[in-house]
Amino acid sequence: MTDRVSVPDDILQISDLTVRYSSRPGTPAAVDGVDLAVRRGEILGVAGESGSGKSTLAVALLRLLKRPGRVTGGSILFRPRDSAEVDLLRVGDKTLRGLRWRNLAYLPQGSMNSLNPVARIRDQFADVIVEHAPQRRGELAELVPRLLGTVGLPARVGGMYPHELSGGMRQRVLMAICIALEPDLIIADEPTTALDVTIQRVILQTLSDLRNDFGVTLILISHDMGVHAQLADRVAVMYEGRIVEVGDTRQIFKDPQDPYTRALIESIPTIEERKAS
Amino acid sequence: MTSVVTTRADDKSEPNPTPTVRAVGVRSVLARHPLAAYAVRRFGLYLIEMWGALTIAFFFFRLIPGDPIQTFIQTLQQNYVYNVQASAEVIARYQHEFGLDGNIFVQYLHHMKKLIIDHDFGPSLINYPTPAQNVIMQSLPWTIGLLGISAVIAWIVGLGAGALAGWRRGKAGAEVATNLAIMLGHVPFYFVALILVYVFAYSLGWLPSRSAYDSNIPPAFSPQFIGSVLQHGILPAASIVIIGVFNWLLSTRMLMIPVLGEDYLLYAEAKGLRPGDILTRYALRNCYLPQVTAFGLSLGFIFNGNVLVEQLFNYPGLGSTLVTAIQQLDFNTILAVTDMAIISVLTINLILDLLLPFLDPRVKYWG
Amino acid sequence: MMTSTATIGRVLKAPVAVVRSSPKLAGGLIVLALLVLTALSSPLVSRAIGHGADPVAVAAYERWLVPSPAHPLGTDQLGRDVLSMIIGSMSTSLQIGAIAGVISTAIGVVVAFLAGYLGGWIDAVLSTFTGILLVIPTFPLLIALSAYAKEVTLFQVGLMLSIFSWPFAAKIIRSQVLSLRTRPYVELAKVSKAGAMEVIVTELLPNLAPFIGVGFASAALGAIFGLVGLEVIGLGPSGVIDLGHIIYSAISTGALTLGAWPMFVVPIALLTLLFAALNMVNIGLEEVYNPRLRSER
Amino acid sequence: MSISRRPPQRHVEDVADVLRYLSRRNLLAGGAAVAAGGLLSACSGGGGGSYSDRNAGDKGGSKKNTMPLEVGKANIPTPREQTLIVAQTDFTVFNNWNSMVPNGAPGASGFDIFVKEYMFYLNLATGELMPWLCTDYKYNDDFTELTFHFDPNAKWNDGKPLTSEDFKFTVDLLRSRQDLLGGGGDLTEFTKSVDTPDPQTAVITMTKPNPRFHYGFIAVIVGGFDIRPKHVWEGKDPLKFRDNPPVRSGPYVLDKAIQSQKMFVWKKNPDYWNKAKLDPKPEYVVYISTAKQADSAALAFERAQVDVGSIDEEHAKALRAKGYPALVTTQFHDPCPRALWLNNDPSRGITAEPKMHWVINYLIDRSKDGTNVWPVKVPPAHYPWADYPSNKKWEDQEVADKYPFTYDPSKAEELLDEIAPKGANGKRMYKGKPATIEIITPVAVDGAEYVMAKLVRDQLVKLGVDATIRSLSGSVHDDKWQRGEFDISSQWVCDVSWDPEQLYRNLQSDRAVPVGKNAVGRNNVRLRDKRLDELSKQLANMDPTSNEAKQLLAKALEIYYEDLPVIPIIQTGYPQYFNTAFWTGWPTDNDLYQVPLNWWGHFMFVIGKIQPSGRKAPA
Repeated sequence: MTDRVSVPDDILQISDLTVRYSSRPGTPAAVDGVDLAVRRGEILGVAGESGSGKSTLAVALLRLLKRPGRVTGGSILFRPRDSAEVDLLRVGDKTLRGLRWRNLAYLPQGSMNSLNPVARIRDQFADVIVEHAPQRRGELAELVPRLLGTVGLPARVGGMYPHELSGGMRQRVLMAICIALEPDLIIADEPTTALDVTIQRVILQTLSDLRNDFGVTLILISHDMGVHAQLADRVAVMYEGRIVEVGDTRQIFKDPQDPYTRALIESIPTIEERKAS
Repeated sequence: MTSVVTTRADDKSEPNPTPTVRAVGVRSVLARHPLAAYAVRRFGLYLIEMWGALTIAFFFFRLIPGDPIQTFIQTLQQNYVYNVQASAEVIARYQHEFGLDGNIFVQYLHHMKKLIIDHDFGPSLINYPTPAQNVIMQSLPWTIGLLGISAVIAWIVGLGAGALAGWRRGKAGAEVATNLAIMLGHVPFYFVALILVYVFAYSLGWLPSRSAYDSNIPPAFSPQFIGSVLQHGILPAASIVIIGVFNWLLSTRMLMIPVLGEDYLLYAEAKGLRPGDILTRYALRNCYLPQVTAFGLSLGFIFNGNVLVEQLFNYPGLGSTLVTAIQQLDFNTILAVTDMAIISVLTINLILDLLLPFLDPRVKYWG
Repeated sequence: MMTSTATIGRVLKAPVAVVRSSPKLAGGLIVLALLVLTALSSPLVSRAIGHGADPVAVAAYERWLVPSPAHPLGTDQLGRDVLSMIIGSMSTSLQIGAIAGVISTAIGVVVAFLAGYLGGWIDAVLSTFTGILLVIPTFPLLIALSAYAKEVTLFQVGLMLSIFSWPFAAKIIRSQVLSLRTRPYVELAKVSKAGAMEVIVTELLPNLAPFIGVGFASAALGAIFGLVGLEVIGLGPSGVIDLGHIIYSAISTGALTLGAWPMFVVPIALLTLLFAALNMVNIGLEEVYNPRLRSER
Repeated sequence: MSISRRPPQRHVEDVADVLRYLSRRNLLAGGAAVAAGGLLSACSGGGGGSYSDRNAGDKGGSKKNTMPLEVGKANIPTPREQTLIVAQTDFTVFNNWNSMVPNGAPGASGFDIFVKEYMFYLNLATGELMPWLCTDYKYNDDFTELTFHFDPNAKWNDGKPLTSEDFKFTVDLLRSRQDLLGGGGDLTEFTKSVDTPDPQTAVITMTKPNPRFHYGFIAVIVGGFDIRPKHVWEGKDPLKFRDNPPVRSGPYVLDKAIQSQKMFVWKKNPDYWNKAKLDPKPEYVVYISTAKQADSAALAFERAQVDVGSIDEEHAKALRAKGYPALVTTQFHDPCPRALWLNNDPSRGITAEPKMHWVINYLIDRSKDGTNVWPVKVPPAHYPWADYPSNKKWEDQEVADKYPFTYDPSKAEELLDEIAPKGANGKRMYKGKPATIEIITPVAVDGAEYVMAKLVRDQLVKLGVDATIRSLSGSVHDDKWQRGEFDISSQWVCDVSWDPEQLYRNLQSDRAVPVGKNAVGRNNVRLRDKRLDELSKQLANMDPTSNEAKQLLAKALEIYYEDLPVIPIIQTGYPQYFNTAFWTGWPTDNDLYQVPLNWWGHFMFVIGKIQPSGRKAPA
């Protein structure tokens, strides 16, 4: 099922993307010919059971795929607001590095320890800012506390080490780092997994504020349909490496077209009252 | 063994490799500030180790058969200085002066008292009546220079090479270096010294193979003199550095590989940081800690080999003095050299251990 | 001890699988086997060269003969055939390495188990003692000891060297015993009121096999390193003619500038091969226990 | 023991007489090689003693001067053209020259050669007595008073005059310290008092007449009587005083001692008092330790970074074979043949059996020892003394032919079957116990004396005798050698420096002490042979050259051959090496004007004679 013709202001245009983990013929591709367009400023949810290829998709988008995973086909056209359109798969390392974090940011899973264990929190802000915006080196002392504030963390967290923070606090620090350079697109991979429910609510609220305050486009990857329900404008459902259905959140939950999507929706144990779209 | 718990870098068996903080039975008094508790404990261990090592060294040399004064008088006889008949009284005087009178425990206490209180090892035999510590003071700077600098260079280069070998695992360059290190890692470095001296000093004649500097340059802190010392130091230092780098490469690579799979490296790459920064500030900084302690342990090993390197290059360091002292059975100088090596190696190990918390924040001390 | 037959079976079967799995270990063992073979061939070689007479006897031939078919590596300063001397001393070096390795590993295992398994103050005392021996420069002690062991047998040399190389083995094995002790199946064995000895033999030993191998390899390396070091500066025990002794006589007679390069180069090459082989075994074993260390194929 | 009363000539000393006196007063150097006899023969007999291996290199004949000489840069702090560089032992002391302090002064560092000067020098190569600090000496008519006249312009290197006061001070200093060698010997026995009527005259009143007392003040071998400057030494404790820089009267003074280079730099003393007689060309003389690596040492010589020493015979042979132009080899011949001493004390079992001595003698392959074991090709020894022309008169061909020294293992086996038949287990039994022989040697393993003994041991083991060989460190060997706790000791025989009677007297039964007691160098092999005692006593009072003595000596030699307490193996050739790249005029085999050894006081005169070659040093 192909999406409608991409409209020039789409921020991301994925076409026929294929990713394989082993070169032996016959083994199924982890991502099998995905076509997807992401509108600027929207929150696109990517749903699917674990093993459906959604995390692989995320990593492929960020071109962080590690051996033995390889992209075997397709293209990812990315249109950052302040520079020319570029195919993330074929662009040179140097320009890709230029795009990273200034235009394309990544919010890893809560359970992973993505923060450098031996560096203080403020240093983890500083290195990316100094790398991509050296001229703002002077403002660091003021910028870091402000960013921490946006995610509801006190300034003193800047002086602490990752192992001194709780899971939730770490996730919020990651979010704060994400928006440090106000990127065009943030790819969030299971941001709420492995966190308790109260912290999930705070994380989702902060994500929604980010989109509203900074106009950030957000690709939200989660197996939890509830998260999509609360946050996503549109939802793409993946099954065995392919996108089986894309649509507005209300349409997906109210009137799922694809049999797999329907099964997925029905499997949600308690259906809360849908928030009016 | 130090009771430091660090992230078990190479143990991926636990599901979530986040660093574990173990607070086990911390004594209440020192509970509030664990660092001071550890410093006190480590210093206590240091003193015990020091006492143990000095005692082992003392009794070891004393239990070896052979009476230094008797040998000494024989050699004097050959140098036409002493008259055989008159030696009984002379032996007694020297016996006392060299602290060899009384039973072995009295000698031990005497030795320890003089060592700890007035840092005196007694007169040396090879350069009587100069006290032994003055004899070794002459050669100490040379050994510290040669051994110290080359050990540090080997450590730094080895760590860098190991990190790179781990980072570019599978690529040609890294694999060749790794296999070379495996092959030659344990070759004693005086073998390398032998080969180097024969190739570069004898056949090619590029580098000097003897002594520590060119004597027609007056020993002062002038650039020529330092240049000459460096030129003469290249071959001896090279042999220590080459093998040192191989060993450090292997061990760092082994520590590096598990760290490369960590999530924070992926995140750093996502951040678009320069590969060099990622390698040093993210990868290396997370796995180099065991190498700091290992550096301390390696000093004793390098001192052993250094004795041979100094012999091969006629380098005027502690090693040559030690061999001369042993050939002339000069107990005081032998003990002075050995004790000096023991004290310096143990002290450096203490300092390194105390530095650990400042090098890696995750390091916590448990009771 | 009905479980012993099963464990012995397991203990024997394990090595074959282990060797096949690590090329470094296999390579190291092959080189070691080759070196042992050359050493064993020394009677053949000396009969071939000496035609009945002892080619290594003093003044058996002219001095400083240039390498020739009769003497492939020439003769030395006392007219002894260098080739048969080197191969003969190869076996001496290997024997010393083996003797010292076995003794040190034995002491190391005992110390490691006492310290690691029993723990408490025994552990504190033993590990501090091991720590001291590992840290302090033991070479001066070794030099002094050898200066007085003039006429010694092979075994005595091995014993003397093992005094200073057992800490290597003890340290490696102890750290493994510590980590194994807390493993669930060991706890289980303890709970089933099995005696400490039985637990050690049935549970710990089989799993420690690779590490005892590593301990042996590093102890043997340490011993040979120590002995060759002594001999290269001419302070080695005089009763023993091994590769280090030949290197010393090559240095002290200036063989190289006389053109008799084999007397210097061949022993160094053989010893380097020996060290490399032991090192490959060492690292191969470690990689067996810790597969992730292996580089990508 | 009557002393032939010949009035002492003034200027040419009877060298032989001097030696006999010194050896009897055991004032000669202890174990060190005694050069005396050898040099005599070398010069007087022409080419007699020369073993220098002129032509043969094992790679065919030597091509004279065809090899280009590339000179390396010497690591010395002084201009190369003006410096003589000597390679010597491994120095350890650099801040003290007081040889009365144990290990106090660096031996062979140059100090004993051209900083110290002696009253008289006896040039053993020419036999000439050179007065130096003294002009002459005079006895009173009944030899109870000895007067020395000192050279008026003799000065210390700090400018102060050298007077008889210094001499008196030194003699009294030594006499008051019994434990110092000089003190214990002649000075105490013969000196009653020393008077100094004027600064140039010293008169020694003696306790008893001794026409040879002045020999003690002549520098014969290595060194002599060292006069200390009174103004420096007075009031100092000789056992603790640090003599640095050393004040003596020699032509050179200490420039600097560099410990980290193991090097002594001596420079010429501008106002040296005896320039008229000795004005050496080298401005500086540098003594360095020979490199421990034989290759590095040999290369240092080849690249002319050293002028004297630092090379061994094998490398010298290689250089000669390559036609090296700048190598002078002066053959220096040691009067002590290499030998096996056999213990005769009954407690030592089979070794005490005289027949066993011949068994061992038949097992010695002297031709192999002389060609393959000793660094230089040397002939076998049949008599227990050096084969010098001056010793030819003691050889007795008739007796020697009755006791041929041949290598004959089967004869040895026959003899062995007679005294110790094989037991059941194939081991030789002697008087019910298995025959064992313990061989010791002070020489390191692979040293020539060790190897020669090992060859004999291997033969003994083949014949079923349980023989062992052990190399012992100097003092441990000396301890066993003095206490007789050995069966065979492989070393050298130096007893005969003048006539065979010296050896026979040393082996007299009254000097044999039981095993375990310190023999203090007398009859260490505990020989007790009445017949030899008798002969030796008669010979002692006889002029050895008289024909009456000749028959006695022949009979004594025969008994010696029967008992064979000491078995000579080979003559001892020690070559000395000089490099002519920068300095020429060295003593050679054909022109031996002075003793060629660089650690003897007499080497000062060699330095006085050498000329710069004019070669420019590399930049």
